[in-house]
Amino acid sequence: MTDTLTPPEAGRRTASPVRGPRLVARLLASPLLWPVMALVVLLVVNVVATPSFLDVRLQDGHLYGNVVDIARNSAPVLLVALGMTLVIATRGIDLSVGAIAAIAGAVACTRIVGAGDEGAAATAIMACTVALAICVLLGLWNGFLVSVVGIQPIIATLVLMVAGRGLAMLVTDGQITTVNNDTFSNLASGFVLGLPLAFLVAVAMVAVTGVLTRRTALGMLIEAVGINPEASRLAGVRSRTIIWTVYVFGAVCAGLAGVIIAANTNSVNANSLGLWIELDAILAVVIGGTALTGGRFSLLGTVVGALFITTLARTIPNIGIPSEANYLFKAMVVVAVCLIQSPRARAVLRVRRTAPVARKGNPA
Amino acid sequence: MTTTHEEPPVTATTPVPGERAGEPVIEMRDISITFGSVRALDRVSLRLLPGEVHALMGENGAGKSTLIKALTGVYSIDSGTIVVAGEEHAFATPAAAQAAGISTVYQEVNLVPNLTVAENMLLGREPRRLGGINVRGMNRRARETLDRLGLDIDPSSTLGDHPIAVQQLVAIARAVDVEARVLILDEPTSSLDADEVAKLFEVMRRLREDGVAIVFVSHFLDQIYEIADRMTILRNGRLVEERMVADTTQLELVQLMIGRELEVLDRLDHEHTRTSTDGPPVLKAIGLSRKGSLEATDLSLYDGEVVGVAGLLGSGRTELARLLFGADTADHGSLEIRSSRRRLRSPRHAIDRKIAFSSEDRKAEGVIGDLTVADNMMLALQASRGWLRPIPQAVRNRLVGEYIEALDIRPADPQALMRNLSGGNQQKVLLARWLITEPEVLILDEPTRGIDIGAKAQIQAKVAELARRGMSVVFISAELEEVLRLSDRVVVMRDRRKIAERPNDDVSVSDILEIIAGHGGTPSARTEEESSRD
Amino acid sequence: MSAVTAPSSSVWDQVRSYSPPARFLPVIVTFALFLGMFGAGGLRYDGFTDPQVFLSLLLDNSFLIVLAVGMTFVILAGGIDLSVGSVVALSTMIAAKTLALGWSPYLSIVTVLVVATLLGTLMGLLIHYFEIQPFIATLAGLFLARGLTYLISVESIPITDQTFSELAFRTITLPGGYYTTWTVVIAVATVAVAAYVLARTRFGRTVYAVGGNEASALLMGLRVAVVKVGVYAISGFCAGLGGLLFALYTLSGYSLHAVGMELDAIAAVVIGGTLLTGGRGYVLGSLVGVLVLGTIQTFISFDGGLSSWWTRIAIGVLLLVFVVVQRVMTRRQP
Amino acid sequence: GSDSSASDGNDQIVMGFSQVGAESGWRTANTESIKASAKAAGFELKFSDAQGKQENQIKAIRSFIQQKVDVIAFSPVVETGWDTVLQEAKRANIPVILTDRAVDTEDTSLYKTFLGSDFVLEGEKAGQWLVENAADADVDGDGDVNVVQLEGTTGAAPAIDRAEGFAEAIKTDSKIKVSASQTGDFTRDGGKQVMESFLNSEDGIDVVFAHNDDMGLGAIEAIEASGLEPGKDIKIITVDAVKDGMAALAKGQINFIVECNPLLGDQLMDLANKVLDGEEVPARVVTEETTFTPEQAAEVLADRKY
Ligand SMILES: Nc1ncnc2c1ncn2[C@@H]1O[C@H](COP(=O)(O)OP(=O)(O)OP(=O)(O)O)[C@@H](O)[C@H]1O
Ligand SMILES: Nc1ncnc2c1ncn2[C@@H]1O[C@H](COP(=O)(O)OP(=O)(O)OP(=O)(O)O)[C@@H](O)[C@H]1O
Ligand SMILES: [Mg+2]
Ligand SMILES: [Mg+2]
Repeated sequence: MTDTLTPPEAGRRTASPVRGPRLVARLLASPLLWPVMALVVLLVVNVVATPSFLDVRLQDGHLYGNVVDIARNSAPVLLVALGMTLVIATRGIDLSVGAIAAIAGAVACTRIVGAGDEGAAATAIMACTVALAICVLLGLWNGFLVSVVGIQPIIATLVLMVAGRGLAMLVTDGQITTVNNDTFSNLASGFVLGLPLAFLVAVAMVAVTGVLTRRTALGMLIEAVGINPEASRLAGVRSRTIIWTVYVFGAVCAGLAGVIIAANTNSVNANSLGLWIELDAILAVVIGGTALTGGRFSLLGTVVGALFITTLARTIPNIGIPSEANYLFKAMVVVAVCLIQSPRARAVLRVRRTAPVARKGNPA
Repeated sequence: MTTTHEEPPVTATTPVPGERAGEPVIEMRDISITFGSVRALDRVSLRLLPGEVHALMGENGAGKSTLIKALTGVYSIDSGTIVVAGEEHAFATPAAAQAAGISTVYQEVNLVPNLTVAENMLLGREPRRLGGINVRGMNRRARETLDRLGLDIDPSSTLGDHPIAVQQLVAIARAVDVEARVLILDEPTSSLDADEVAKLFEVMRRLREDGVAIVFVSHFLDQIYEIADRMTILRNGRLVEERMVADTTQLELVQLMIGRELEVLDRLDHEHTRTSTDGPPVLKAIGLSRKGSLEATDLSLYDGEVVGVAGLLGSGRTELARLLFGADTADHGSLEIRSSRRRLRSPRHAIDRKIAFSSEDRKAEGVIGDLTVADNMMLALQASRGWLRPIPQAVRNRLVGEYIEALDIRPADPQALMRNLSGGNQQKVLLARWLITEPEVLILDEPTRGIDIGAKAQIQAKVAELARRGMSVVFISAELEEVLRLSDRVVVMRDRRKIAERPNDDVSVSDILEIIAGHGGTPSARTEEESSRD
Repeated sequence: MSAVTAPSSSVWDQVRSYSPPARFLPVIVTFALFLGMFGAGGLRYDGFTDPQVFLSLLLDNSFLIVLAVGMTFVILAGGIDLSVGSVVALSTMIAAKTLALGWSPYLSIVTVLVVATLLGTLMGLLIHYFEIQPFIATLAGLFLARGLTYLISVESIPITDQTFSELAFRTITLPGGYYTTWTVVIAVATVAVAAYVLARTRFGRTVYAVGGNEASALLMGLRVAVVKVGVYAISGFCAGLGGLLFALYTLSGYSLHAVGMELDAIAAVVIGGTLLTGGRGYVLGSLVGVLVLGTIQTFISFDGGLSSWWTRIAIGVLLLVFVVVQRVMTRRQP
Repeated sequence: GSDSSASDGNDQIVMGFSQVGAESGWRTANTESIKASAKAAGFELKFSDAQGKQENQIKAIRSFIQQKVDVIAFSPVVETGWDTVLQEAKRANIPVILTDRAVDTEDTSLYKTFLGSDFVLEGEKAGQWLVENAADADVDGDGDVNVVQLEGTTGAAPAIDRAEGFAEAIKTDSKIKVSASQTGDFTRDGGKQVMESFLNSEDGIDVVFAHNDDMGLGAIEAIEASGLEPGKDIKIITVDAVKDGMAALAKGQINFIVECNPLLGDQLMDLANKVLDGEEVPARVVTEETTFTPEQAAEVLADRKY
């Protein structure tokens, strides 16, 4: 499994399995190294502030503790970032995911409330299915604007970003809709084998995506379209279909995230559900090492990025940063993470210690 | 901001014209550069004297472009020294090199497509008036420089609207416009026709008279012998030898470059006399046309036949190829594939009908830079199979391995990133991409551009072999000798239409030139028409 | 083409067969659509065509115009700047706070512009020298500026300074009883200066070159570093200036001002025909883009019958109509 | 178009109303109330949604002036920065009524009256209740009442004022301490996540003070997930009294709610009529608001409109 998900650089450059000291070298050369380091540092900061931070205890047959919360709360960002990774790989961007999440949450909740038997498991499943089906339509819409009409992705998805939240409010009539359905609630708060269900769902999605992209040719074709669309077209790649597919996939991921967020509080507030989640998702993707200019992507990187974002969100109340300073803290962390990831920054730091380092950017 | 070394460190004044043996303008000593695990340059030295044309020779991937980039501050060197006019000095950026009087045309056309021709030529040193750019003055000056090169290109037209060849000419014009003491031309002639090359050489000679030192890279040996005085030969990133051109025979030179005996190309000649024009054509174009790029053109292509397409710059060869492949859609006319009418709406339809097309613009339309060599090779086949049916790893490895060997791609590493390959090797990978799809019709637009002599022979041999095995090939090249050597039939194009079609029994280069010229007008008439297009 | 210049063709033929250069097409289309929309508004709502409505459009969007100008520089160079909204908030806050502390208004203005420009420069340095993706570097800038604003004060601070209020209140009366304000003059002047810089200076042309192909620009020996850092500095400066205009507009500093305004600015630039991939576009287009966004809002407030969600949906639909029509009209003829 | 629909011959009064947005259930209830009351009172309502942005509100008001409405009412996003546009309204002789939130200006002639609740007072009410019930609230009996606060959106007026009022009120009892305070952005999800974190990092939490019901409801979920019983193991105080909050209060999961009434429509129309008729109106009309304990909540829950 892990092999499928290994980021492009690490996974492909070495075809044969490596062992021993070469494994260490490979790990050190892995682009995942720095995001993982950043995550570790963040955890260490938390442990220093609250020594019990990493404690996990068993309660009512499931695990409980900060780490479990982080895993659970990371599910929505992880899902959205997963879809976003593929969209970004094709040189696109999807600003509408937050609105799509809101629509999905709104549809699911109103379907449950409106159903004959509000508490039934079947109701919840039906409602989520309808919500995701609508997300497919929304994704088709985005994909249509981008790949057929040819509108720049940021503007094409801005349309839905603006209108989508309106649609979600239309669905809920602007009210906060509260639902009482255990199955639905379990989607976010439930545990399977002691682990949070939401996290398992997200991880399963990542795994499926990993298999779909890396065990088939989809990943390579997506990357080709993202790196050089014209050359791909001339090589016979159906770039239109691929672009369409990734937007639909992105929308479905966002929808799933929306349903989970709604389930987390058993309610939907169309106005705030998933607000600015697109920025978090994009941040997660980039921290994970996928460039916004399209091309090669790393799913594992995105997972690390999403965990990092969620941990950061947890760190703020944990180390007691006052609300006013949240943003400052975030800014510092983002810059720091990007700096340690930047080969140039590391080179500059190394210059102080050793001889001048050769600068080898990409030629042309 | 970065141009900390902006002060030209050169102290010597312009040397006396004709003085050859003076102190070197530039001396590179023991330069080494390593990219990851690839040692692109290994203690290479280069001496450049004022008033000489110095050829840099070597196979694809020998390190020529890298050496040039090392000199001009694009790459910083791992070790070695660069001495400019007697002082040790390394440039931090291309801007610094330029400020010091080193003017460079890099291998792939490196201009900005969204600006006008004049801006591309003069950006960074535009004439100014009252603090602002004097657009009229800039256009005038660009026009003057273009005139000096005998080019009729509208300076105010957008560069990206011009074909690659014109862009290349503009890049050259940019380089020669400055008062440089060193002019570096990395394969400037790869997409030029004989006429343009002659004009370029004229300019180069004039500059040489003025004492400019010129570095010249080309895979055309004739050109080297025509213009170069001295040469430095590289092989696999190492210095082989520095020689006077006059003291070296062509055969010697080739052997120095490839490090072994050259297989004879002549074997190919006139092996191609199987014009089985009976039976239905595999591909037939009837009155194919597209507004502004191609007028109604007929073409038939039979099994196992190589049709060469000859013509000057902008004569419509590329457009014909693109229409045959469905890369562009035709306004009028129709296509028949094996006698049934087909509309090719996209390259994909063409590929499904076993047609393949390798574009002349490999950077923009071929190379997927951030993918590996293996991925680049498998792309077309994989795309036609659909994403759900990945090619099994074993098959993949076998095919990639085979073609790396068959086409002698270097480095022979399937996992190398495509963008790190030298230009010629990228071209070979693209050829492999199409051969892997086992097409019935292979359309090659300038497949040998920027390819060294050994590789060129390999590719030509490959084409002949494929035709022998029944593949039909449309072969487009600016090099008439090559077209004639390979093709069974020659189609001549001019002014965006087909003007002649001859079986290749006894056609010579001059015959073709006559056909082109006999149709009246000079090549420059073409550029005028073209520049007024937008 | 040759027919056009042939002496035999009449003036009318010349006019009729004149087609503007393809590169101006997006701007022209945007402008035509803007006029069309205004016309449609006039037919639909009373009082819509009153010139004062158009003047108010400028007045109500002067800060956005300035932001869009800065954003145009950044996008033309192939980047993006998400921080501008937050920098506007920071600027209003610095202005309000310093004025409340009794600083001279001029000192306060200078402080705002310097801080904003410095922030922009800082992001530019990160982007160019440390190769951090613009989206991320400026996202950090967004957090930073908003965070600094909170640090100064979470609560809103009114601006009571004499000079500021006078500038805010003073109107310029135009013939016919119409009026406009100095903020509009500043915004329009910014557009003019930017248009000149982009079209006629070496810096401006290099911006286009870097956006067209950065690697080529570097190989051509252009001052890529100066441009790449410079556009963010300019964008920062414009955000600071926009913030001052916003402070004049609202006469207050507030930490929650201008949330999401960067998206408006980006949308305006792109609607104005600038390619997000860089290298193509005009400041004038961005100006029209802002006016289009403003008209959409005027439409909706003239309608007056839309509930909150319908407002959003209507904005989305109008935006859609706009970009689709623009796209179809600028698509290359086959 | 001179015969503007806004000021033509028929006597229907045209009111321009600029709403902050639709950011919460409270706000949509407020909007609904105003729309319904306008209809009932025979007003033509020009409604405009500012989506939380002051500049949009200013634009809307300016557009109302251009449309020559009879009266302008609005709920300012923020207190400051209205002088310019209100001057314009004054010059056009259009009376202005503020709802929900005051504006900060030295020139009180710019508006006729202000109808709305007092956020500081709401905070104080919450604090007072806690002071009065301090003994009960010390759940773990360690002598200290350990409060965690779920703040509204940083910088938003209700968040600032409620925190201020609350802090003021609990000053009187030195046992009561706010040990952690963090923004939950007025949302349930935010409230839940912040509360989860508090539960893991703070020891001996006795009381949660949430700046609105939604964050309180989120906190309830977090508390339940940690195996504690909301309302018993940890006391909860919130503000708003929306339906879901009242239900939780009736169930005893919340201990005390300070009401913040969104149903201002009728009072607003009434005031508008008075202002247009030239009657004197008080400069400040405070909405009638109360507080609820679980018992009271159970009583009124059935007839709550929102
Ligand atoms: N940026 C890079 N990263 C890694 N390897 C590189 C890079 N640039 C060049 N190389 C490698 O360095 C070697 C020399 O390449 P170079 O481009 O200098 O060849 P060249 O002599 O110009 O060939 P050609 O005639 O094909 O242009 C090649 O093996 C190439 O793959
Ligand atoms: N995309 C395009 N838009 C407009 N005109 C074009 C386009 N592509 C080509 N042309 C024009 O069509 C004509 C034929 O060009 P084409 O590239 O087919 O010529 P060519 O013989 O292949 O020349 P080259 O040696 O440059 O490859 C030229 O005048 C060219 O300017
Ligand atoms: Mg080369
Ligand atoms: Mg061609």
